[in-house]
Amino acid sequence: MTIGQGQYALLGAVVFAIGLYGVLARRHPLGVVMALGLLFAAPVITLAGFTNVTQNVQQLPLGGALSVMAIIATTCACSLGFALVVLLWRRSGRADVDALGDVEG
Amino acid sequence: MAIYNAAWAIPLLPLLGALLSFGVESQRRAAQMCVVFSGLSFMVAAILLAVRATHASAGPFVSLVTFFSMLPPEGTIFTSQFQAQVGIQVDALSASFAAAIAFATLLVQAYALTAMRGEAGFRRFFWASSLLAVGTIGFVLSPNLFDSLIMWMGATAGLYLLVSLGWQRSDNALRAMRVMVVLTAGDIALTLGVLFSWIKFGAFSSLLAAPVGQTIADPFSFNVISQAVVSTTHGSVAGAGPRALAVMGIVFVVAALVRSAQFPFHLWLSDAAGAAIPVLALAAATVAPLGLFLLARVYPVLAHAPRVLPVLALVGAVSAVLTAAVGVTHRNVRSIAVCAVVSELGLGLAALGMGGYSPGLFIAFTSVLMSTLLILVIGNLIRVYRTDDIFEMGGAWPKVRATSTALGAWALLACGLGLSSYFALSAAFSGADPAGGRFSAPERGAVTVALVIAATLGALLAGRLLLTIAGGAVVRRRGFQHDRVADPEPGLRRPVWLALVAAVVAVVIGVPGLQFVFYGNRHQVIGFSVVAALVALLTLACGVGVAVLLYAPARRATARPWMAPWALRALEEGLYVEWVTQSAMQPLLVVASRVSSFDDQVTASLAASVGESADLAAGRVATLEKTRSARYLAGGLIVIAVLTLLSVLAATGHLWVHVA
Amino acid sequence: MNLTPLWLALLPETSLVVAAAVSAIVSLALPQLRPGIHRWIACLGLVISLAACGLVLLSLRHVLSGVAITVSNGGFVVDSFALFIAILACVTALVTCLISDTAVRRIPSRMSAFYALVLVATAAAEAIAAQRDMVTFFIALTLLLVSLVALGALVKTDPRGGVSSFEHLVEGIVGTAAALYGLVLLYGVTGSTDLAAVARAAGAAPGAVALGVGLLLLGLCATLGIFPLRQWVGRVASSVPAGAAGFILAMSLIGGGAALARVTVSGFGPGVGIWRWLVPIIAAVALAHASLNALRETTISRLLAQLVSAQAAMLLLGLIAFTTGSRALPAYGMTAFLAALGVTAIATVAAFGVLAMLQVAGIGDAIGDLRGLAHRSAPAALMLTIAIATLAGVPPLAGFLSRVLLIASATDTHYGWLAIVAIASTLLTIIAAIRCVGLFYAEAGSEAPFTLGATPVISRVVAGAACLAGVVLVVLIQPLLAVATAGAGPLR
Amino acid sequence: MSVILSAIVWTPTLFAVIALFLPERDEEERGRVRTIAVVGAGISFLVTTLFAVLGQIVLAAGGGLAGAYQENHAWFWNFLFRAYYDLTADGMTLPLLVVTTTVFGCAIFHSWKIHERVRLYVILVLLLETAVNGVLCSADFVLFAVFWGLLLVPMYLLIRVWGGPGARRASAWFAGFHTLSFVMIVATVAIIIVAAGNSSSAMTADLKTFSVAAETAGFWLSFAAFGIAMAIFPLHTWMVEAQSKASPGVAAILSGTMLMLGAYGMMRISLVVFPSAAHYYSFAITGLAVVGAFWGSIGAVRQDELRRFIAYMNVAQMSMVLLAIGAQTSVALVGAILLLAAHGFASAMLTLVSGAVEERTRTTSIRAMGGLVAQAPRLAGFWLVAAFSVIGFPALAGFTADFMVFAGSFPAHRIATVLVMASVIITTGGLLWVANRVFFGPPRDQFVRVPDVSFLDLTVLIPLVGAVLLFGIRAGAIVPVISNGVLEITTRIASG
Repeated sequence: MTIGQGQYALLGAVVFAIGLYGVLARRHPLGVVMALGLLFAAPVITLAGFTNVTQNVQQLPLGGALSVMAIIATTCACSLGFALVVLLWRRSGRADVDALGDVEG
Repeated sequence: MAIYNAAWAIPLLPLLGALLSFGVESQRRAAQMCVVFSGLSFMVAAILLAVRATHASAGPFVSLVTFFSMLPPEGTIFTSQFQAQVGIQVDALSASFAAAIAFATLLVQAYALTAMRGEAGFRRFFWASSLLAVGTIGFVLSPNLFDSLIMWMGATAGLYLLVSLGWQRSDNALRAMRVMVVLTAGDIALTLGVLFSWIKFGAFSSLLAAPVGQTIADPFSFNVISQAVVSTTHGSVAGAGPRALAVMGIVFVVAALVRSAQFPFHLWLSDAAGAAIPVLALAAATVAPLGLFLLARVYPVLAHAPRVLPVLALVGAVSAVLTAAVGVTHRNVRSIAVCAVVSELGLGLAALGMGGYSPGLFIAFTSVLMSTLLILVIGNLIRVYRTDDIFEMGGAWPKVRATSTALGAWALLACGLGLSSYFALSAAFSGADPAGGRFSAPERGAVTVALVIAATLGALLAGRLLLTIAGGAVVRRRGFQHDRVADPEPGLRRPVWLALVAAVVAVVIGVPGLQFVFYGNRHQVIGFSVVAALVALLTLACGVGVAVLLYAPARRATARPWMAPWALRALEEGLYVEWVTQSAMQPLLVVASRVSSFDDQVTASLAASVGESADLAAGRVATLEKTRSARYLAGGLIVIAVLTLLSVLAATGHLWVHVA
Repeated sequence: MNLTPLWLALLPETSLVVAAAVSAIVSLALPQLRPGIHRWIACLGLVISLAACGLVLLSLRHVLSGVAITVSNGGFVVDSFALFIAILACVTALVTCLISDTAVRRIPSRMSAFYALVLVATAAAEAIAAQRDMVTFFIALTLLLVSLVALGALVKTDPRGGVSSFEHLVEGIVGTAAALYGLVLLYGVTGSTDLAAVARAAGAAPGAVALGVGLLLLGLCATLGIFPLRQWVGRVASSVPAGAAGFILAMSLIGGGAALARVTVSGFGPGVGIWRWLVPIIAAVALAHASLNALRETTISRLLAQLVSAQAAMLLLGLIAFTTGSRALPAYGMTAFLAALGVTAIATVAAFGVLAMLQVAGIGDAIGDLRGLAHRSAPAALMLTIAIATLAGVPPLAGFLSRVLLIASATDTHYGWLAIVAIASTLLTIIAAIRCVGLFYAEAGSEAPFTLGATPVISRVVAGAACLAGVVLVVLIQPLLAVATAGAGPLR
Repeated sequence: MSVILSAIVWTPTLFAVIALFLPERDEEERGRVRTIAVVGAGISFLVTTLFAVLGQIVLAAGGGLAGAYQENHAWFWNFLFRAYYDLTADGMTLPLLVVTTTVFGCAIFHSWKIHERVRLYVILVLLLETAVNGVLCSADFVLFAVFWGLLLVPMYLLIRVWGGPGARRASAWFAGFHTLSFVMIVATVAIIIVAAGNSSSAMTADLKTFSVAAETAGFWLSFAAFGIAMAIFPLHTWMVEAQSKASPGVAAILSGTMLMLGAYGMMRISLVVFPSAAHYYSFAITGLAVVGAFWGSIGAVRQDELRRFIAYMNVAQMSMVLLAIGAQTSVALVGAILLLAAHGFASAMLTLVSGAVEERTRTTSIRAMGGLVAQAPRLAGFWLVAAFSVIGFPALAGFTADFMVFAGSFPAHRIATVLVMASVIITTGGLLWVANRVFFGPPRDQFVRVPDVSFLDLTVLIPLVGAVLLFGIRAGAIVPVISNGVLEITTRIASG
């Protein structure tokens, strides 16, 4: 079988679903942040698939550009997330999303 | 004539007096101020009356100022300019009544100067009575229905102020409220009549030529109404027919019945009887006759409305019978006086109803002065005997000579020599329908029977009052020095004398043979009818005789020194007087007591129950006014609003998402 | 067709970035300088940016299309809409800079970073308004999100600040990722990163387009702070110092609004039907959710957040009404949208500025703590009243007027049912606001009176002026509308 | 273009802003605040009366509505409709303006009886005056809605802050009902301008014809909205609560001007804009009027609280206005405007007198009072004057109003008119009954020390009495003015 758009889209969807599940279900902030990374990964995968399958209308590597941008964005967002987690850990000594919610109390 | 413009002063002078009396600090000076101005207004009225009497046949003089006016644009509904005017109309009728009422007011105020000295509401009585005079005299002089309405309501307000004088006692306050409410019902009826006549005759009046000195023919004015009625009977007024006339007439009759305190509306007068004597005098003498006066003003409507007049006659006669019967059985002198006044007015209504325009007005006219006389007299008696119960008085002839003389004079006038019964009966016998023809025999018969009974009972009432009070010796009761009984001070006697003179003069003028010059160019004279005179004399005799037999101080020989006992005995045995009395008169008395008990039990309780039911309904409403129901209402409102909006949006196509 | 030189067109953004860089360098090179300097650097940058916008507008006087310059074949376009958003963002940031130093006074070491982030966020918002291409759009969106989250985390004084910005980050990233996913799907369908191309390809693969558009809109909801992804609004409002929280909410609102306008109106256009179904439904749900929540809030900051969110949802009414209305006239939805955006942004900053003063004065956050505020400090009560009333749309203030404009435009374009929902939610918000205000004035406050002296004069003056804007804009609504019409020009 | 209307509308606000910056630490400073407020309201009052008198002369001379006392500035136009800052005072407005400015002046004089938070009180009252005058003057739908909305917060605070026990709930009722009525007005305006596709929100512009459904919905929406403000029968609970719980001055404003605003709006918008619907549903309106007349007058009889009684009297009076609105003849509408003026003065008097009585007897229960004439005859006199005006006695403001209302309604709806007239009897009974229970009857010794009206009460009450007499005796001068204003409505109804 050939790998076409559909397969890429499917894979991306699966990854996105996993990431969403992680965001909602993980209790540990680090896990949440990693799930966020997955969330970003999903569209990138799809994008990559599309770019190399479809013939670009404009003669510019716009898809690639978009994917690169997405990866950069993922990186800085996740780094910010990690920084926050560390900071929270240092302050409250607890690492649990629900518990963090309690801190607000 | 220019002098007629002086008629403006007749109602305005008392008003001026009332206003000026506020500026005076001493109570007595304020009172005298009011009295002086009432006197001035009476003088003007007398002069006008004299002038008018010399030009009896001249047309009425009218002078108007516009209160407010507007031109409604809807030609379909209001075809006439809406012009509300106040003013004066001087003709024989208004001149004579204005003089009489101004005189009565003057007398009562003069009487009150002494009678109410030292009472709480002294000052208030005088300015309030002056305001009442403004209302009553203004009503008499008013040229159109709108002005009449204003003055009529003003009289109501003044009467309320007067009756609520004794506010310290809460039952007095309650009385005042009841008077006010009952009279307000009459005011509403009159308002309806005014509106209805305007709606019906406005179009007609806009067709008429405007009188000199006016912009339009005022649809409210009385002569426009009479013209309109005449042409309505010819079917030449759009949208008005016999039915409209009948409705109008009934409304006016209701208003008049309320105002002249006919059965069962006599409640307000007997409520007013609870107040001070001058207040009662003003109410009975100057307010109650206005009902008849109103009917006289709108007489064309009644005359041409089908079947309204006979009904009016019957109602008047019956209420005269009932009230007279009530009066016969009462012990309270105030109530007896009220009943006498009301039955007198009832006779007048009956006369009006039987087409006797002049007789009815004659009765109303005389009743103004006779009522003043009667009530001032009983005021003196109450003052002397310190009681309201006629069976606790007695012996007035030897002790209280002047007052009992006046009472006797009144009794004579009232029991038939005042000609009221004669004129009522003559009207009934002639039974000339002003619309033409005569009333049907059953109607005339019924009215006649009722009138005969009423006249008899009236005579009986008068005789009973006189004999019980004047005859015999002073009743002894504890805590009352019966030997100190004497005539009251002159300040209370002079007004009585004046009233007596005026009443007699008024009656004498009415003796047949003299024209009713007071009643203007309307030369409708019912010829002297012998039958009526005889019947009237008969009723007089019956009434007085029964009164003598029943209430004369009993067979004490000493009572009649001028007749030997044996002669008396012979007379009685010869005439079977005992038998006649027992067999003939007892049933009548039984009926009378029945009626009075009916009055006590049914009429009073009817009024009470009306109040009760209003209170009950108020209770229901109060229970409904809980916040929960309010919440339901609010919620329902929201739902309705949203549903309305949704419906319109659905209908106007705003409810679906519009995809371009 | 480029009437404006490139440098001038780019000056608004660049000046902000440069100012941010300068203040960073200053803080590194000359740490002994008193930290207050950074505020003035930031203000300078903002003023320059404003001036640049003014210059571009000047060059735009006679251009009917309202497009000043287009670079990288449509990826980046400077038109009057972008300028409107830029001016609005700059004003918001300027006000924030002037009233927010109480928020950063306690962290002098991070002051430069704070202002740098403010500038960057402003620049990002302006960039969002200026893009018409997926790439730049995505960059600007992410930049806005990251800088705002960092801002929130920066001024934290207690764990709550961190937690709230973590929440913000999570929801924001979920939103951004969803948006990116949607963009990718659209790209896959159209094979182009030009958003305007989507309309052309809508017929080809309706399902994919629908999915992409839906994801994109849901993602932007997080930035706008309305229903599906709006937890962070309340959290940030209640736990970040008010001075900064106001800026975060306002700037996120501006950016999200600009992004939505660009993506939907000038990107998809009426050709893509799906979003014209989806946006009203989102708006209705978000309106109901926010206004119902506003009724049961117990802390003033969260109440303000709910009101802001409700107003943001209200903005969508203007968004959907941009073609011809029920009459032949063109619909004025975008005009109403931009005017309301301006009013809301200013009112948000003002409200949180007053809140910041109260926090500095040591007043608790619970609504109950504000009982009898009028006794204790009449000016504070007055300003807070005006701000809340403006946000809640209490007549006759500017918030109410903007709502009237939005509702009218929605009714005009056959969204009557949405207008009913909006009116109902206005009822709820008005009642909530009146309740709160009644508490200020009615209850006799037991606590001692206080003054706002702890806040510097300039902050008080600026906050008061910002509150007053809610009143002044009622009289001067016409200039605002004129500018908004000009800004909406290129979108139609 | 004259600024006289703007002066009437905005002078109170100006002085409110001045008062905002005055201190109120001690009694002297409070006195200063009150004086400033009195000056503000007084200027507005003087301008109004002079201007109303002038307008009377001009308009009655046949000037008509066109161009008379109009201020028209474009407000905003870069939108799908143009809105104007358009203030117009025609014959309908002028008498009501006199009433409002008078009542507000009295309310501010009444502030001398208030000793805590005087500044806030006068500021709110002045803002409220601006709002009320603005609603009366505005001739643009959006402007109307804006001024109407300006009523909400000040009245809410006035009721809640200075009200007695239970004022909290009353103010909540007020806020709920009036916010509802306000948003309904906004919806009505949306229907008028947008749904009908008008490109201008000026009231004077000739509106496009509505579809039947739009007409129906707009009419009923506006009817419900103004019905709330007017406190007609099913929607009167808020008024009863507020009237009985608010402080006397505020209650006087409430029953003197708020209800009037509702009726005014009903005439201005429900009748003028939706004439055919108003004509079509006139039977329903008169039915409501009849029910309300009896409900109010009967409900009043049982009340034990003095001001609840007055509230029900208001309901009865407003039902008479509603009867006129249902009749829609020019005579009836002129009478309705007169009745609004009369009711404004009379009910303000009743409220202030009852406030004075409560303040003296320290109770609100009618049962606990009695025999007050002995101590306070003047107070009783004021009560009786107001009561007679309500009953509609000649030479008082109520008479001409009632007569014209009945005269105008009778041809249109005979049965309803007769029924409402009958309800007047109950009203009479109720008013006099209360007079009996409160003022008459045996003097009670716990009230021996009760003083008669103070100088302050006189300053508040005498102008009202004067106004009642003036409107009663010189009705002829004011009627042509009002009919000038009413012509617009009747012509629209006749045409539509």
